[in-house]
Amino acid sequence: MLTAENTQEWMNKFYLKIEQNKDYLSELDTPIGDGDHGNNMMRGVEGVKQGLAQLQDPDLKTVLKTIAMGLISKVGGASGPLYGTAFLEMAKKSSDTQDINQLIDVALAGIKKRGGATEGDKTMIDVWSPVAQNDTITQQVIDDAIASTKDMLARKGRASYLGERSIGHLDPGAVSSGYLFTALLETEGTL
Amino acid sequence: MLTAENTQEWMNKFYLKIEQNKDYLSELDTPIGDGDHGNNMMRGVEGVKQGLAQLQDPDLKTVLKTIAMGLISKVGGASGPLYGTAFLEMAKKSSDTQDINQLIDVALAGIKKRGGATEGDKTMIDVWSPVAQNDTITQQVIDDAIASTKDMLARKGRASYLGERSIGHLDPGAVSSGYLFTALLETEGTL
Amino acid sequence: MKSVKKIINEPQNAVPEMVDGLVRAYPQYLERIPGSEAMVRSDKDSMIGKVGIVSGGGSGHEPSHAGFVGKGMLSAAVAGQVFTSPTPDQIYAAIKAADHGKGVFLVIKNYSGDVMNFDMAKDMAELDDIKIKSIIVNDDIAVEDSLYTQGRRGVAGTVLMHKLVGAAADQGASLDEIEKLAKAALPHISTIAVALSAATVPEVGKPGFTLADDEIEYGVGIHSEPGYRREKIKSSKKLVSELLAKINQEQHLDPKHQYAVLINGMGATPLMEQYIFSHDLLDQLETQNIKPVFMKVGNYMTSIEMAGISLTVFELADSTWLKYLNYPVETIAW
Amino acid sequence: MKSVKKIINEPQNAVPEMVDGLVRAYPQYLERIPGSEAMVRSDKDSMIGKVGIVSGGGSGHEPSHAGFVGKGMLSAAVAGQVFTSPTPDQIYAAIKAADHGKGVFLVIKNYSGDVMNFDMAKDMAELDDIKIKSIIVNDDIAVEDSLYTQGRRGVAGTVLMHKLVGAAADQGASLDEIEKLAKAALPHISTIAVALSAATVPEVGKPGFTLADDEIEYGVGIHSEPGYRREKIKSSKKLVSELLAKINQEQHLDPKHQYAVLINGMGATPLMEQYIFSHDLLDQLETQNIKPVFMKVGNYMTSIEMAGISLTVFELADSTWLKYLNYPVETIAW
Ligand SMILES: Nc1ncnc2c1ncn2[C@@H]1O[C@H](COP(=O)(O)OP(=O)(O)O)[C@@H](O)[C@H]1O
Ligand SMILES: Nc1ncnc2c1ncn2[C@@H]1O[C@H](COP(=O)(O)OP(=O)(O)O)[C@@H](O)[C@H]1O
Ligand SMILES: [Mg+2]
Ligand SMILES: [Mg+2]
Ligand SMILES: [Mg+2]
Ligand SMILES: [Mg+2]
Repeated sequence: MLTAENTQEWMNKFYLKIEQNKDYLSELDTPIGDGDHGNNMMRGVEGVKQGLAQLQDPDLKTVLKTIAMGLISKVGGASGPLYGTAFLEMAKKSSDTQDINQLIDVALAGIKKRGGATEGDKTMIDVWSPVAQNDTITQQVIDDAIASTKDMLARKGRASYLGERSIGHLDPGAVSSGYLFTALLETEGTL
Repeated sequence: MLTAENTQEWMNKFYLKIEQNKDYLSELDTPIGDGDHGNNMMRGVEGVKQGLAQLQDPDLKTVLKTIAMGLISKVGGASGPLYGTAFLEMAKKSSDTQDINQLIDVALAGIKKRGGATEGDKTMIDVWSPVAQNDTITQQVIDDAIASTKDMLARKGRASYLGERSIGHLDPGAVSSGYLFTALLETEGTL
Repeated sequence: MKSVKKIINEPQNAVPEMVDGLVRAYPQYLERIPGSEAMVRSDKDSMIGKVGIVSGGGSGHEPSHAGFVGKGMLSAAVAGQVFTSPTPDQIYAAIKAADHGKGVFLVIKNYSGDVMNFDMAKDMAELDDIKIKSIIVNDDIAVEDSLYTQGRRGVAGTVLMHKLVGAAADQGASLDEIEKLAKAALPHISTIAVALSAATVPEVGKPGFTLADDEIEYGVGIHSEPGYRREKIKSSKKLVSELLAKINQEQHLDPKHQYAVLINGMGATPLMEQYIFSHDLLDQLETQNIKPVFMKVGNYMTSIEMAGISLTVFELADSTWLKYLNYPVETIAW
Repeated sequence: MKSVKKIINEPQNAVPEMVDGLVRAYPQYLERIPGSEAMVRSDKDSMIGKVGIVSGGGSGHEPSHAGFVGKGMLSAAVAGQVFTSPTPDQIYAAIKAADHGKGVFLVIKNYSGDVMNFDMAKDMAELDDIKIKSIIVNDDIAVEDSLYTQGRRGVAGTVLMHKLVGAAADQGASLDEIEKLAKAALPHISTIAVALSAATVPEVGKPGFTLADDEIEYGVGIHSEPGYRREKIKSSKKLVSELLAKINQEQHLDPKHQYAVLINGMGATPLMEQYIFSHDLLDQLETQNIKPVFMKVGNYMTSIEMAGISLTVFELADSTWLKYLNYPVETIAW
């Protein structure tokens, strides 16, 4: 169950993972993208950190909205509006429920609507969707989901220009989404 | 003594020397110039060849003027007007005399006037001037004159921007002028 | 410490410093929208009573997009991070500055990032009751247009789109008329590029791809996206043949029609080469009995310091389009 | 067979093909003078009753010089071989085309080749009773001005000279007045450059010099002439400090005066870097309480695909000069 507190902790953990893997994410984005996913996400988590630091005793909705705004206004590119929409949808839904599974469901729907992609297109959806479908999120689910993107042919985003040549590479947005969910796993009380 | 005939032969020989040493001349022009002297001179002798080919039974003055025009209109850069002026002055003077020494004198004066340089400035003048001063032109005179430019500090033309760093390199215009005079030596009846 | 050979300071400050240098060098054309990397026309009066035109995208395509802000062309432009779409809040700021009650028209290049960020900005602006319409430019014929991909990219032809809609807006066209114009023109604009070397994003510090000393790549995008074929460097004449064949496949050029041509340098390719390319292009068009009625040659939509060229052919199916192309503008770079 | 990675055909045809591509792409501005690589304004009427302005030099500096031919600027321009002064017959052809009875003013860059070839052309034109005056531009302060050298080179500041004399001519100034103007302005124009990489002349096929991956050279000329110091690449701020210090040594910039600034890309340097350089320049000028009243940033006097930038500062000692700089022109590249 998400709370204002554990959601902030979740974001701290996510920040650290992005910081640590910034270069790796950009490297993943080089053969099938434009090499900036690490930089983009780093700007995003910095924005989230700054936004959250300014809140005083916020409620969950405010936390989620602040995360969304940080991502939307700092990331740019394709991943910014997608991650941003995910958290914006969660913020909206958080008036009804704090259940993480239900929140991930609406986030995923938002990502699909915003980007027009679906499962199997070799995008972050291929991590969000398995995570949403499993009642209990495990590292195994996340890792398998990330790995599954390797053999896919990209149909959305920059990687789609490569056609067949996109096969054989992990999708960077799937990997960064993996960090998000691992960070969630590591945050006590969220699941 | 220059005649319409031997002057044309002289130019044929000059053509061949330039053709053979085009790359060498451009190489000489690289450390202390802009690397184009070989190309410039090649365009020039091509122009001269084409010009002379169109003449029918010309007199010496016409031959010299045609050479001048070929050089002036094809070489460009610094060497074009200088070589061109040299032959233009010879053409003018050829109404009075066909003596090669006297013709070289007026040519040298023209070069000096056109470019404002003098002996020791590390230019083609440092070959023209010793050749003009010696009553009999020999290969030794030419070779020594060319060699003398090596230790000079350039004061005119592009090489002058190098200051001290121009020392230790032969002057490309001196070398091409050397070919001109060697070609003259090899042309029977001119001296 | 510096790993990239560029005239920059800290790589992460490249965009804000660039925007600052741009607006201070050209105050007669541009003003920075406070707190953003978006720029608006400083001659505000020229926008009154007219539809606003907003464009933008990642930085690194200079003079696009701010170089085309001015009377007769764009009202505002947004500069994202290098090769990264700007964020919705910045686009929203540009929309607000460009709106003078007649609505705002967005010119968007077909990259997933641009499309999504502009879309979110549009949502934000509509909450303020600003009327918004847009066109997604997808002129890059190197890419198969398929439902199963992102679709064709928006590249140099976008500049012609700016010119068209900007001229129409300046002449008082309504938002609907501008949308109609943009939609009608779009399918007639085709672009195809060839790269001789790749660009280096300052923050990344190494080129987006590498080509051997004698290799070129046809069909690259404006962010080092891969093209359709790599081969040995060819003469200008042969490059023209290859690119023109692609254009012909798409447009079936016909002497009965009128064409505008944009030859666009990708950044590091000297104008000398662009003019030689023009010479060969015009020769080869002549064998098809085609003589463009409008031409531009230069750096309009660049890819930082990529070497290469793109060829855009725009069939002027409507006679007003040529008038729009020739309509006078006051910008830095048109 | 091709050794250079350029969009060209046979290297020796680069210039004629370039000229052909240029005049065919821009017939509204330029006409080729038959049998030459010289170009004249196609709008002949705009020259009637006015002094003609002719400039030119080696090719490889595009958009100089033909890009500045047009009403309000040059009447004709001559394109020599790459980095090689044009020949007198070509310059003479340009002079004849530019002459409309009021005489012709020549703008010559101080390179021995240019000076001598323009001189011979002047002699030829004077035989036709065409009145000729000229200015030898020598704005490059990297070179010691000494009787014992060729003297300072003519570089990017030449473009500002074109603008001044072109505007004056268009407003009906006489040949003598134009000469006076040019002579008065000349000592107030100072330029200094920094190179990040060298240019390759097509026919030569290798760069004019080589710089290590992290090396730059201050004070280079526009044909890869050597500069005054080589060192490791610095931040834009530090490059500005170095170049501005040289300008200050020469001009002793003073807040009581008005200045125009030209930031000129040498060919391969993206506009992004030029704008960042502008930002740092304006910051540093501000600490001297100086704010330029006129600025231009872009590729105006290039050196083929050399990477680098030059900074020109022009003290507007006479109030009419700013008016001349702002006077409207109809050219490809101003
Ligand atoms: N239409 C889309 N739907 C879902 N995810 C997408 C879409 N387009 C791109 N992505 C995701 O975005 C990631 C790339 O993000 P990033 O590199 O930050 O942006 P950009 O592609 O603009 O440089 C991809 O790896 C992919 O996971
Ligand atoms: N003022 C001058 N007087 C005499 N010779 C000169 C002068 N300036 C240059 N030269 C000669 O011209 C040569 C260079 O010619 P070239 O390379 O063809 O022209 P450019 O320097 O214009 O490229 C020099 O080596 C020198 O001999
Ligand atoms: Mg990316
Ligand atoms: Mg030379
Ligand atoms: Mg990106
Ligand atoms: Mg030369």
